[in-house]
Amino acid sequence: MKHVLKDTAAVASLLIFAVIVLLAVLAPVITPYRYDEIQEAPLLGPSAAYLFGTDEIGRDIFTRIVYAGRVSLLVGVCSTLIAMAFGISLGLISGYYGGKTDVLVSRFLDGLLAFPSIILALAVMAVLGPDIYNAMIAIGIVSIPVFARITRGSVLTVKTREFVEASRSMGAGDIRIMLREILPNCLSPILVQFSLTFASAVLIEAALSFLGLGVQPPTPSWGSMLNSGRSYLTQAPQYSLIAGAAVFLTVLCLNLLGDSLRDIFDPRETRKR
Amino acid sequence: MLQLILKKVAELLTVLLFVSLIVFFTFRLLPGDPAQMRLGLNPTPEALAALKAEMGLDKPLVVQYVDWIGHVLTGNLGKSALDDKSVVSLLAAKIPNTFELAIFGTAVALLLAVPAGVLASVYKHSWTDRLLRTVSLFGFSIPAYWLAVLLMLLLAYKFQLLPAGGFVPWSEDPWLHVKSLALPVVTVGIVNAAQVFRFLRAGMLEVIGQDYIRTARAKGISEFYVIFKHVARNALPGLITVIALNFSLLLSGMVVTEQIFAWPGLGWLMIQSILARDYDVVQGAVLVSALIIVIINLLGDLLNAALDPRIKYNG
Amino acid sequence: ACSSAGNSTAPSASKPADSGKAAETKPAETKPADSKPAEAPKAGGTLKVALNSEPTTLNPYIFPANNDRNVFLQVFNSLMEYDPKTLQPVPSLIKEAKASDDGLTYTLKVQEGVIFHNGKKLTANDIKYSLEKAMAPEASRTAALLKSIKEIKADNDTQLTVTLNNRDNLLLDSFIEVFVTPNDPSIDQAKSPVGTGPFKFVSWNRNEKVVLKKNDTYWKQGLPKLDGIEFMPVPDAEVKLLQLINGQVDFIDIVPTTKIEQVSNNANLQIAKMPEEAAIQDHFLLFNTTKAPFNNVKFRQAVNYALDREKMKKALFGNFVVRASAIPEKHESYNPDSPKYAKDVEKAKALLKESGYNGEKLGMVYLKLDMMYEIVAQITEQSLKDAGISIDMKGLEVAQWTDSVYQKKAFDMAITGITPKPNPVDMLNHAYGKINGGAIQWSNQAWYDNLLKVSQMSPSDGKKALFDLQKQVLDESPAIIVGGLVQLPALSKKVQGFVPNPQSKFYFEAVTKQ
Amino acid sequence: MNEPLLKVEQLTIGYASKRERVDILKNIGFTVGHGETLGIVGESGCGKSLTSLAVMGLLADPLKVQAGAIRYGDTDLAALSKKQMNRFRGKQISMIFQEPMTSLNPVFTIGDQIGEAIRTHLDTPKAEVEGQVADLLKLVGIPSPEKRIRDYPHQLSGGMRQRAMIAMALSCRPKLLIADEPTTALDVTIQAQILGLLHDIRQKTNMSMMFITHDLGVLSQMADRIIVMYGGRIVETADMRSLFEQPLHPYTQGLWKAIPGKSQAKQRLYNIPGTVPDPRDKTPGCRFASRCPHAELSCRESEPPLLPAAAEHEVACFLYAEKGGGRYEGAAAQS
Amino acid sequence: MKELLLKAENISKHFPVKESMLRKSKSKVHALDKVNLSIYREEIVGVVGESGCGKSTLARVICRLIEPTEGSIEFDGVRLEQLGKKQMRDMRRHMQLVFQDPFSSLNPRKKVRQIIAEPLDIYSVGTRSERNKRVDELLEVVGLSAGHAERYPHEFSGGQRQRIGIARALALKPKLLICDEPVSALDVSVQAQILNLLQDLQQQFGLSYMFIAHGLDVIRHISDRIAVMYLGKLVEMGTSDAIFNRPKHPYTQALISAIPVPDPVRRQVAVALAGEIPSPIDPPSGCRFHTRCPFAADTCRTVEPELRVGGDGHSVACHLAEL
Ligand SMILES: Nc1ncnc2c1ncn2[C@@H]1O[C@H](COP(=O)(O)OP(=O)(O)OP(=O)(O)O)[C@@H](O)[C@H]1O
Ligand SMILES: Nc1ncnc2c1ncn2[C@@H]1O[C@H](COP(=O)(O)OP(=O)(O)OP(=O)(O)O)[C@@H](O)[C@H]1O
Ligand SMILES: [Mg+2]
Ligand SMILES: [Mg+2]
Repeated sequence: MKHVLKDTAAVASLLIFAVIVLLAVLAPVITPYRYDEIQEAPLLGPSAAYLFGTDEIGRDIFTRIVYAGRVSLLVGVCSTLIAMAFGISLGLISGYYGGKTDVLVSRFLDGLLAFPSIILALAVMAVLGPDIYNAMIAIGIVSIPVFARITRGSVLTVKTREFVEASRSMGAGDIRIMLREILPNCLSPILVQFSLTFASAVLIEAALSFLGLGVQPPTPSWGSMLNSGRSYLTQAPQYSLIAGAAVFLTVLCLNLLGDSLRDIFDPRETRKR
Repeated sequence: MLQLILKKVAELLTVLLFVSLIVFFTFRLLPGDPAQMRLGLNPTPEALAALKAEMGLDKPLVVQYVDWIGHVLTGNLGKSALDDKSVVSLLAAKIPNTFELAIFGTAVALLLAVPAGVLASVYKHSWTDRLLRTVSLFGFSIPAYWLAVLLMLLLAYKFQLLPAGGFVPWSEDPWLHVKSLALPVVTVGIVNAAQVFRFLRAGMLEVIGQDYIRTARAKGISEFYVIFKHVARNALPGLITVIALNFSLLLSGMVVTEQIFAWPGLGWLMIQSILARDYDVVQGAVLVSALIIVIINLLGDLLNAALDPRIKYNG
Repeated sequence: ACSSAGNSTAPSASKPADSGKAAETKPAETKPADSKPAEAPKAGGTLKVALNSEPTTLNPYIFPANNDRNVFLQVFNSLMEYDPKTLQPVPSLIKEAKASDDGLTYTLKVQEGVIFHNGKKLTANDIKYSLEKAMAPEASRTAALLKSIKEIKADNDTQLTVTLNNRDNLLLDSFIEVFVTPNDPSIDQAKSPVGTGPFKFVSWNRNEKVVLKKNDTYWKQGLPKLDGIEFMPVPDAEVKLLQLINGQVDFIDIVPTTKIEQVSNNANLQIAKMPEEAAIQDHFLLFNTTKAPFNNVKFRQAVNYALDREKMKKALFGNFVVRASAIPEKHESYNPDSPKYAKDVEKAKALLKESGYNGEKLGMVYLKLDMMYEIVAQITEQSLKDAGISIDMKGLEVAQWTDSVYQKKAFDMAITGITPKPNPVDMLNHAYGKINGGAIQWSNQAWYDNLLKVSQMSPSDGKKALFDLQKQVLDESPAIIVGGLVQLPALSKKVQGFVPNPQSKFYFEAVTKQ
Repeated sequence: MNEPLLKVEQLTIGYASKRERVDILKNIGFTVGHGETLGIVGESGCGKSLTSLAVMGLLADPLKVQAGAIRYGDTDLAALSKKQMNRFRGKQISMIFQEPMTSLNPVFTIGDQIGEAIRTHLDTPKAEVEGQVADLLKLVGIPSPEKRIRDYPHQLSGGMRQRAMIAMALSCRPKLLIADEPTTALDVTIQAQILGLLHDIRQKTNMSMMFITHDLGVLSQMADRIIVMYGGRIVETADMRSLFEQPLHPYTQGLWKAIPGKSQAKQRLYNIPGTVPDPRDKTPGCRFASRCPHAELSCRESEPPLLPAAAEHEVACFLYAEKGGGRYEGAAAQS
Repeated sequence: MKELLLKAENISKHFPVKESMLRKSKSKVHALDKVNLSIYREEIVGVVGESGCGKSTLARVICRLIEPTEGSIEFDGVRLEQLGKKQMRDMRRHMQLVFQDPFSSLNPRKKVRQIIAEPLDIYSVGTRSERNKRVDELLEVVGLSAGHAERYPHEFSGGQRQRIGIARALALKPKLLICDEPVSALDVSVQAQILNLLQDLQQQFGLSYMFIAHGLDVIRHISDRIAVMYLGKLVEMGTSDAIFNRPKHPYTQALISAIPVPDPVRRQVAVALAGEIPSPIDPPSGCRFHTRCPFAADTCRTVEPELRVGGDGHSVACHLAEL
């Protein structure tokens, strides 16, 4: 973390992201209305009463954007955590044991990867029914292979390091070696991937909501607002622009963060510092 | 090489087996079925049962799966529940369209990303690099469908330069075809350029840091030569892998793009068939698209293997 | 219903040209400049029509979605058609239909000089075949409508006799839904339909287009005027509109409601507006009346009072008809004494209290066809919330909808849209009768029987009965008319002669394009 | 004595970050005469490789020549642009690297890689390049060179690769060859082969050489003159023989004594306590003071300059300081 | 003679080669071929040989980190190959490894305390505070201070890290310490520190060492007896003195003469052996050294020499060597 602070882009993105998170967390406090409260008229322009105007049903866009942030961020975090939990386990197992286990797990992951991801998410959502929790699961499943591959990759390098053999020579069991010796040393690329997957999860959620399969109305999510808003691009351009900007900014921050994390964790880069 | 291919084919079949299992059983779990969809709102239970029996939907799932796989192995992917068209003919009609988008999209992406990637890695940490990285991050972070809508609004509505989606077959009007291709291709290209750029830059930097590049420089050959011979040749496999990977992501990520641009490709067909519970088409489409994806990645691997003198396969 | 029954006993042997002329002379509410047929008589050209989604099938007997209809409508003719002005059935392939005095026997005269696209001449046998197809159990759209038919007999090539089980004033209305195909089961109507319509089927490329070309031997003289039609699916409503603005297409099936004004202001475009009484499509709220609290009439009335229909109208830029009744207020069969359910939250709350509803969360699903459905569903939800009903809402795509609402009946409340035929019996039947996927489980069999009997009554008795039936359903509110759904197509000004028909049916035979 | 081939003067190499400037090498000065082999020895991280890379103009990114000159004939290499430097690199001066496994480009044949410098610097006709490369391979003792030309690096063993590297370095008959630990990664018997090869070549071509190693045994066989580096400074320089017989600097002495082979088996070895200072460590005084058994107060106050202590022998240590004099005297007696 | 601690007989280890991608080919890496080795209590046995000759493999086989293809190992009177997985793990307490690379043999994410306490944790030795005390003791023993326990490995120099590795190996009070090139990665002066430390520990705790190195000077310095390996075979074994002063195998002789001696006077480069080391995948027939042996005769090319033991325990595997 110390290194992150040295990087201006990283600091800026961290700050902006913190603000976004804060806004989302404090939504009930800072928003003037309920997110599903219908105001006087639809598609009003920005005004003092309605910072970004009102949406197609006459709800305050500002309020909805802030609440949508809650949903989108929650879906992002939870689905990434789900993906991480499964991905890391699979990656650890296949990388550590190798052989047939590895082949089987890898082919399964290839299968998931070869499956068009939106279609996969769509299928999962359709089976489970559209709601926010199922969206998390669906997006989580879609993102499993990335984590699994990255984990497997670093396990393969870490497991050849001598300290792993040292641990085994001292009598440590497989589980202990995997969790105590190998995993901690695979964390940096995983951490980098966390922010990148978080970013892409926000995008997939938006795409799912865009296809009408994400969060259900009247609960707002950035994706669904983006989708509704673009119908009024000529009448109320701020609607879609704001929603798009929210997604874009969040994803940008996360990507920037991931980028500088990558730089920091890159052994070649650190050696010079 | 032959053995490598055999091994890869075996891998490919395993992957497809997984895909077939996933696609078959997930979609059977969806509420609704093709018989219901075909009969509309208010079918009598008898009519429904009869149609289900006719379509073989009354058999146990495992039997249905085995039946289906049996057909698939003989190259018969079944037929659409909507209009009885063979799935193969449907796919044959749609895949070229998707491929067209993906190929030109990739071409646009490469055109943008390769020069940028080379520049950024050669002038690492310079302002050029920083600028390019920032721009690429923007491309990386923008939701593709939103970009699509913005582009369309700008180019199709404001300036009326290009058609707003729609598909004109080449055989009908080549020029219009190209015009209708432009917007989706640019959308797809921009988003992918960002990714290719980032991979390429990282790959080039990795190679530039290698000992043998130092050796090359120690010979006093020009920097241009070092970059375009020694670095490029070693960064190429990475680039090929990324292109293959991206191409396959493109194929499967085309769902939203095709819907928006009304581009009759594989993604749209899949969505349409899912909504209509057209099992055979969904299954066939997913399986074939997985096959294409796996094959493209395989081709990438083989190409890399052929390019890499270290890998010598006897066989 | 009674008036149509009256009409049908003496069908004006209207010449085919008439219906064409009727379409030409007064395209409702289009600007006067368009209605100069003299200026564009010879125009050919291909009309490009963008549809929300492409047809799932071209089979005129079995088709799942209303949207499917507009393509095969060009390929087939039905036995009768609506006059778009009077909304009464007028002859089409049946030149004349004569009912016996007891109303149990109809003698049908077949239109002469009609040739199928495959060159075969239309005979009574083809009509018999088509009628029987439409009566088959799997023809879910028509089978129920033709229940009263006992027997069909082809007397000779040009005449048939249809005997009924009971009197049915709506038989000719029902004939509007019966399309005529050759008496030849080997033709695959779903893929490559053969009919008698103004356009012949040429090709259908999934997700690209359906191509139709002019039927040169069309039996209506001088028609069709276009050389052909291409139907293109464009799933994205915005893009579809952009294509119309750009001139890529000439006609789009639905203008996004919020864009109606924008389109009206565009000098190159027009909107095919319809009088309100013709716009008999409704947003419709179903209850699962087998369950509490929906089995309690007070609860249902509370919902009806809670609905903020004015707000919906506002959100839909006025393109929404505020009404709680299935029959439009201007309709002669509308009962002015039936409750109007103007928004009254206090009353709703009181009724809720009486019903014993104690705030448990209730599910509400809505059919997710387009943005309008979503807007109406959301305002409905808000209205109910304001009245103190707590709701958990979900949008369902068609397959899920069919499965969970119609098949499994696993829902609490459900919002959808209905498009009845423009006769009051069908309006009531569509909403409250068994027709709506059988989803209504309102157990008042007597009401239903009475409704079915209306078409067997004399006009005045029928009207009285309709008044009672109307009041009864509005009082009981076994399901709720949320309001009138307005879906309008838009077209380029280059296109002339389009007359909007009820039920969102598009007839293009008389249309010209410059 | 005539002009040396290479003359490094007051060379300081370091990097400047936003906060500080770190000098890793400071005030390095040495010469390499014609036909002479200069050995550079020192602990890992003392700056041996940096010195050689600086001469080649191949310093990696943040590192820069901060001060000083590298004179090759009349030219100051440190002042040249990249392009100008290319005329010297590979032609006048060439280099063999430590890691034969990673220093060859895996995707080109060794023939191609060896021929590259020839094609760049000499105007040998294209057709003859291959023959020259084969000759070079033969020179470095690779059997059947005509076939080996078409081999890729992975097809060669470590020793063979190092030979290929040497062939590459010799391809334009450079005047100065820099060998940066060319045998560290090799086995003893192979190392002996490579050292023998370099020995022969040097004798045949009268080439000058900078030979970097941390193995004193290797050094004794290869070097004419030796500089000993410690912590980015030159602490001692002398001709090989006198350095081995009479090391002056306490660090050099410690180094000599720590070699296991010399002392009696099973006896305790001499060792220098403590560790090498970090280049960022800015404590004044002699870099070795904290580990030096003879360190005095003065050693911690200022850095001893490198001054002559005997004939052909310079040392940077106050032990040999004579007040006011410009040189360390009587050093030989001390050790 | 001292008591026998370890006796490895006829140890072979062949690794399958993944030569072709589809099926495992029949060719194998002959990493170890019929190696016999014994170590007595409180003895230091040095093992030398060129890179890839199987030294590390031998070390791993001995503590059964990998299973030998054939052969038997007796440790402290127990036949290791007869032990179950669990029993073997208990056995391993008595033989610990010190690794070559001080940078990769310590987990960079753990504090020194955790690293040294790891074997104690695994075998649940004592209470937490006892373990902590033991760690402090061990640090002291290897010449570090207890204050170092809370730091991470990257804060230490190579020599210090090697000390940490040694402390970890000593934690369970093993009888045998297998040192796989413990000083190869270190500078001369640091190497001396570690060698001294290892010697001190051996005397202090009465340890036995199997000490692997490729530097002959180091081996000579520390070992009581020396085993010379070439391409998976043990070619010569004898006391340190015997090996260095009376080497019998031509390879050993070459090895010794190839050492660059830091002697400014005797300055000639001895090219001891020509040729490259053959691949262990298809080792030469007969005597594996015959391809490089200056004295190779016809029998050497066909008949594999046995390891013959001479009177003083000096054994050699060469047809031509006299005992
Ligand atoms: N790019 C760099 N940035 C910062 N410091 C560096 C860089 N490269 C090397 N150094 C530092 O410079 C010092 C000298 O490095 P150099 O490679 O010259 O050592 P060496 O004497 O060759 O050591 P070895 O024997 O290990 O090869 C080291 O302390 C190293 O950490
Ligand atoms: N897990 C393995 N799979 C396949 N081959 C192996 C494996 N481990 C070692 N080998 C091979 O066995 C042979 C002996 O290896 P080993 O590591 O024992 O050599 P070494 O004498 O320790 O060499 P070094 O001095 O380089 O450490 C080598 O050829 C090596 O490639
Ligand atoms: Mg170095
Ligand atoms: Mg080893």
